[in-house]
Amino acid sequence: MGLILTEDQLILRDMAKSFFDEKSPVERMRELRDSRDAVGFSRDLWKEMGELGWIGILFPESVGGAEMGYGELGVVLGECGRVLAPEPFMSTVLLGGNAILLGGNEPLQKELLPDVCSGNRILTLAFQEKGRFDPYAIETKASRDGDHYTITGRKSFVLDGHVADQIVVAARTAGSSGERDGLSLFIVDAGAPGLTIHRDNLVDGRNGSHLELENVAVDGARVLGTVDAGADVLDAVFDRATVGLCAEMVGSFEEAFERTLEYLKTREQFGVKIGTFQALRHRIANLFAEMEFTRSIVRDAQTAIDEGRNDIAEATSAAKARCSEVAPLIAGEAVQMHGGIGMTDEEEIGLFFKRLKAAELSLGDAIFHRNRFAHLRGY
Amino acid sequence: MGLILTEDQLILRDMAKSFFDEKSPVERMRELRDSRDAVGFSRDLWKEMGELGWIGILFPESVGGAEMGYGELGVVLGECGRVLAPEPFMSTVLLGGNAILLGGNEPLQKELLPDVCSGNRILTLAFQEKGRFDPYAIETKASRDGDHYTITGRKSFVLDGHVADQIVVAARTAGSSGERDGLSLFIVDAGAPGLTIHRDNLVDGRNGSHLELENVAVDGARVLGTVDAGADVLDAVFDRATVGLCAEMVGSFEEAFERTLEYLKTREQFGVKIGTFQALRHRIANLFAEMEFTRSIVRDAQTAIDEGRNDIAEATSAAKARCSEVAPLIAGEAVQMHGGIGMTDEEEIGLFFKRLKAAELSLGDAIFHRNRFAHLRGY
Amino acid sequence: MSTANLEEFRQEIRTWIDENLPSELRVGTRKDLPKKLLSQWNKALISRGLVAPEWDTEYGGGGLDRKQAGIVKEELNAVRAPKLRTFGVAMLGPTLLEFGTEEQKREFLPQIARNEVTWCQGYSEPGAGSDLASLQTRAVREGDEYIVTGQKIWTTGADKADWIFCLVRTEPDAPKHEGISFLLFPMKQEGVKVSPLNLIDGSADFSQVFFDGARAKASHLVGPLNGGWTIAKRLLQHERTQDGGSEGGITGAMKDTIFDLVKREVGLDARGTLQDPTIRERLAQQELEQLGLRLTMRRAGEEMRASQTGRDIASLGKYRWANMVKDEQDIAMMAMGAQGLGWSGDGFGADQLERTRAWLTTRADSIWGGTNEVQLNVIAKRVLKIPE
Amino acid sequence: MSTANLEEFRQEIRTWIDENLPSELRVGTRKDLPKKLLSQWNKALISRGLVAPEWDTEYGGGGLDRKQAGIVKEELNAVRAPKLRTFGVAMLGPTLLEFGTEEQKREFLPQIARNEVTWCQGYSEPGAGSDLASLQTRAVREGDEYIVTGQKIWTTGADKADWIFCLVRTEPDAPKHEGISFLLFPMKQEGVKVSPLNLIDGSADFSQVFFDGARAKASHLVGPLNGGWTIAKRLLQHERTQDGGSEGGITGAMKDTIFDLVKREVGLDARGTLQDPTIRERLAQQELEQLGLRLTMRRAGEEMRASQTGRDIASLGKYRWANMVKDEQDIAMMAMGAQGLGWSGDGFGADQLERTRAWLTTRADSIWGGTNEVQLNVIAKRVLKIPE
Repeated sequence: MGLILTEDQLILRDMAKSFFDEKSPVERMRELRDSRDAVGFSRDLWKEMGELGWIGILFPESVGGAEMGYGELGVVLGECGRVLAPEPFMSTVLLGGNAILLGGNEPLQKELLPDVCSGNRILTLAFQEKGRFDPYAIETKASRDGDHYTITGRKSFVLDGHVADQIVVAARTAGSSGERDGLSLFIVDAGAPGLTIHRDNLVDGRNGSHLELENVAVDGARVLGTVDAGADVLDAVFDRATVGLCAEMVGSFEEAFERTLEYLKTREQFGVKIGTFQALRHRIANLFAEMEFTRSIVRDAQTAIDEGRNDIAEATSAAKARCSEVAPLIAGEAVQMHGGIGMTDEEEIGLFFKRLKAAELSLGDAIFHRNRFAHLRGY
Repeated sequence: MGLILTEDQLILRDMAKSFFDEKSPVERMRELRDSRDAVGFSRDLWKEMGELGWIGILFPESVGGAEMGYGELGVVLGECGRVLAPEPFMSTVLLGGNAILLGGNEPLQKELLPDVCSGNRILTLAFQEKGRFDPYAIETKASRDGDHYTITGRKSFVLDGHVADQIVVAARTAGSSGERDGLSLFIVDAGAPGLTIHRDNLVDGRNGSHLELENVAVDGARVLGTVDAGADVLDAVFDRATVGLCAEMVGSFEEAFERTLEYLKTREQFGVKIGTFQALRHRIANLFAEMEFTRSIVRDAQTAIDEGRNDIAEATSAAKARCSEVAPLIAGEAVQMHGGIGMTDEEEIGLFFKRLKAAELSLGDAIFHRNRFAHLRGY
Repeated sequence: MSTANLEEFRQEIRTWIDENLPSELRVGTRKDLPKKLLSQWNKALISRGLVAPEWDTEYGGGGLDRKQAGIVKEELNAVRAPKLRTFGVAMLGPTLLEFGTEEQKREFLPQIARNEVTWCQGYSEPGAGSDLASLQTRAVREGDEYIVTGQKIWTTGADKADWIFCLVRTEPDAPKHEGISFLLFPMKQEGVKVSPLNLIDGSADFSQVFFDGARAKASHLVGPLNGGWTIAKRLLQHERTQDGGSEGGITGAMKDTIFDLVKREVGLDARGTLQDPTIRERLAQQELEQLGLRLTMRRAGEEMRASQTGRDIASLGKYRWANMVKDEQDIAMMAMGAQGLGWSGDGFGADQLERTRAWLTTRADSIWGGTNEVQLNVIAKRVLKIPE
Repeated sequence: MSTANLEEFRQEIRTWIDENLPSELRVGTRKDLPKKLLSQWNKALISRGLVAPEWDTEYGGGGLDRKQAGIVKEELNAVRAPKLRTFGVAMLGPTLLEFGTEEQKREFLPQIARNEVTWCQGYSEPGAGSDLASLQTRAVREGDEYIVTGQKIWTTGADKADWIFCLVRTEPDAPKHEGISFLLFPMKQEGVKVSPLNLIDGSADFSQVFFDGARAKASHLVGPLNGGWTIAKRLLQHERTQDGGSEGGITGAMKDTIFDLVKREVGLDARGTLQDPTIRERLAQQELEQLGLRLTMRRAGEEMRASQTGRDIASLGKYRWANMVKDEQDIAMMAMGAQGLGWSGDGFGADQLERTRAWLTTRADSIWGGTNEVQLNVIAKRVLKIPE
């Protein structure tokens, strides 16, 4: 796999582009937000994506997936990013789905993944407990009780938790907060006694939630991966989810860039197009360079996963470090160059601005991933 | 003392400006460099500055000084900076002189400082042993031997060491490298047996040296401050030397700025003055803001010392952190805006570029002082 | 006034504040202050003549000289009194004092000094942002009235304002800077429609204002006919000076400082050092920038008082201030991580939600009151005098 | 050529390199390589036709196709063979192949491919830096010769060059882009004076060149009379592509990488983490920038081969590359501290002194070959197509 889209991927991109342009202009996301929609995305559209095979891109054919890779998924996520579609790829596919794909045995996969692929099952992953991303900062406790585990704790920033059918919960079976060892992953049903789910509205219009778990009982057969070694699954899930998020981010900031470029070519001030001002020309030319470099690095991270390279972690952190640095740069300049109108909720550029900040800080910001990259590179 | 020059300081500035314009254009520094002058500065000019009372600004009237402050010294150093005068203010006044002023008893002061004030004695301070500034990273050992101390070790970056009459040597009488406790300061005569001084030429045309000390004997009466607590003197000396250096830096980068501004107003490309290009206008406008802010912070640090405020360390680190950040910014843009001609040794802007880099990295770079500032501010 | 008298005056003011400013209001300018107490405090200020301390008493002001007014300001700041400055006091008042007729001063200034009438500012238009002078709102003379037609945008408090000071085009054929006049007229009349603007931070303090045959008395035109541009620029200077000089801006209104917030969200290690070295460095840079701005503004004041020639740094202050407050909220977002991504819901603390909104609000600081780009243009042209 | 044949060719080249390239030269491009071994290697390259592998054999080239030439390049890079590319091979050759007459090709290309004749480039003038087309050097026809008068600057290797390819003005009254021609003439003649330029890094590889009645054969004018600007731009593209594409630039020539240097100068803690978090972060950013540039250049190549439409990124590469190599040396200076402030003296290591010079040398990277400002102009206009 190279750094450019293959013929098949180009076809997929054109399909996805037409689909989202027709069925999901940015306006749709605003309506969902403003109507305080109970679901927060469109279940119908999600099922349509299931029928098109997009939800199942990563999953094995045996559970109804297409068994393709991050190159293909990235194409679809990029188009989602262009129109800010809030459908639950992150929660259901990249986090929850990947946890079951990478940590679940065959019976669990056969039980849960077919409905995921068709768009009929929503999953999510509950891991975060504090503000800044820190994958092992988990205090929620799970204790063994015969053939069951009992989980008690709090989780925040659980995406789409309010409509999830199953929630993969990361809890501590040993050790203490901050340690990589001693984590385990449990599949918890949404209706499990002792589990309370509170919906939160996020700045980007997406759907967050926080959970309270009080002695929630989980069957020992519903553990993903190995008890105490859940971080092995978790790390792999985070890398893949991060690369998916990067693909979406590239779509979003490329769109913000193109809209700003167009604005420079059309908006007049002082009797001339503002795109004639050299200071703005230089700034947007530099943004273009940032964008191109980032696109290359993200594509390389997709390839790293799809080809099973041994530098997946490095490539992932390189991609997210760059995306999280470039996103606020482009989004900030997009608002600034739009001027006052960019401050209004009516102008869509602000929606990109907010979404890109949320993505920037999710799954590790630029600081986190530069640190991890440096560590992996031996300094 | 306010943030602007007093009437007296304005008069001093005008005097210094005329003096340096007449006797020390930038060309003089180049000649000293290119002729590989054995001294590396002008002893005659230095004595003239002594007669004008400038060398002794800080020192008590009892030893021939003017007993004024950093506000006044800063004015003279700023004018030195404007013409890149290489005379030994840093080695003889700010480092060596301050060590004796702040750590020496009356006999030592009476013995050494009068000749300093008149320009007839050159001093310096030998402290540094590794590349990055780290005030307590000292391994050179001094061991007691009756009423003498015996010093053995190596020192680098000893300014004007090749012509110094006395060298104040920081050595370890207890503890190990990196510890604040256990340092002591000794006055070593240039001709002391066991001391070898090697001259080094520095990138900014100034005069460095490195020392080898092999069982150099120093009389116990020639210790500055308290044995093992030399860091108390050293810290105070570094703060004051740093504030002096900042004043010189402001002079240098203001000059580099003004020359670049003038170049933008006169140089033509594409049939117009390059100062008409908006991208350059915006960049130099921002540099101007950086410069003004830095100037205010440096002046405030001078005031902190002169008024004996309790935040001298904080104000000093604020000043050097800003100077060390702004200097490469202005110097870099100065060369870039001068274009190819800025790369030639013939164009003087390159001399400012080199000097500002040396000053940037001396006595702690921006990283060192931001760290120290944050620490002092409680985070 | 002698130094001794000034010191006496300071004591007087201090006592007066002690007696009149309730402790609940000594928390800086915040949106959630108790209305009743605010109204009491407002009345006290009015009766002491401190709404507009420097104006002559005949116009309802306090009749204080500059040094006294400075003392009032210092003492109010020292106890973190909430700022109640209005468009009327801060912008229109000084403009009328400089350019208004005696009749205009007598009619409008006392109302302003008693906080009886609320003003809004009719400057920007959809097609005239940075290029303010290209405004299109027309005012046509009809007898002893002007009939106003057009549209304004970014009008703060237009929905609550009683009157507007408004830039209008009175001579369409003149060069764009020479056909503008400065006109006052009431907002509560037929022919004026206000439509609030929703912003990205969820606020709706700004409005679009539509004029369709709105009426203004001809005697309420300030300064010469078609001479409004000079007045407009002068008024913007007042605005600029305010921004650059204000310490902290939106931050002053927050419960805790950026330093408190970051320490709490990121945590300190055993040696009292912030856990994250990058955020620590950003924080130090933020503090150094605040220091630089504060000292530079103070220096500019000293230069002015000493009549030393310095370069004019109002634009510089506005420009750096805007970047500084934006950067501050960026740091806050970085420190809060996912906890900074809330819009509503009890998964987020009230202070976290407030910071997130502030992060969005401050994006405007580099746009309004002259964009960063305009300030840089001004510095290059007016301050550094680089020919265009 | 089939894949199997290509693989065979690769083996052939690998064997040939093994036999001909001494191990002492397998250290990248450095200034201090042993002259004798270099000369041997040069001869080997000439006899195998690898000085200009893609040129036709009739012009002294290797007659290889693009894929084969790519293999040669890859194999030479893999063993860190020193690069011996000259102005003749890299710039003049491709230009003559595209624009030269058959006679010109036969006269000049074989000499170049045998490294017999050294060329220099006469482009910039003191008054024509970024605005190259405003050049003033005149060439006036006299019989079957041109007489050249004027001055060039920044001419690399002018003191050693045998010939110059030179932009000259042949029609002073035409618009500035339409009166320029591309002329070849010998340097070793009366009427040509070379004066070396001392640079801030202590080097003197560049010269000023003065023409006072220098003579060129009329048959050595390349392309149409007054049509030299097109050729000049095309040649600059070769230069740009080279810069942006070259990995590491000056760094490739250094004894240790920036990563080695920083680790050594700053030190690692017990967990293998760099002691200074700020420098560590700068280093990570440097590495990410290197990665971004490398991958983006590779992607551009793939796009070209797949005939996918992408935006042209040559200018972008040059611009970012320049900043990247400058930043690399800034990091080195930061890491060395006072040990990076040496010019000469045994208080400094040879590698430290070398880095300090490199820090100075690289300041030029954002100036020569088109300044950063020019590259950004080009990106905005040509790539992003924003009307001026």
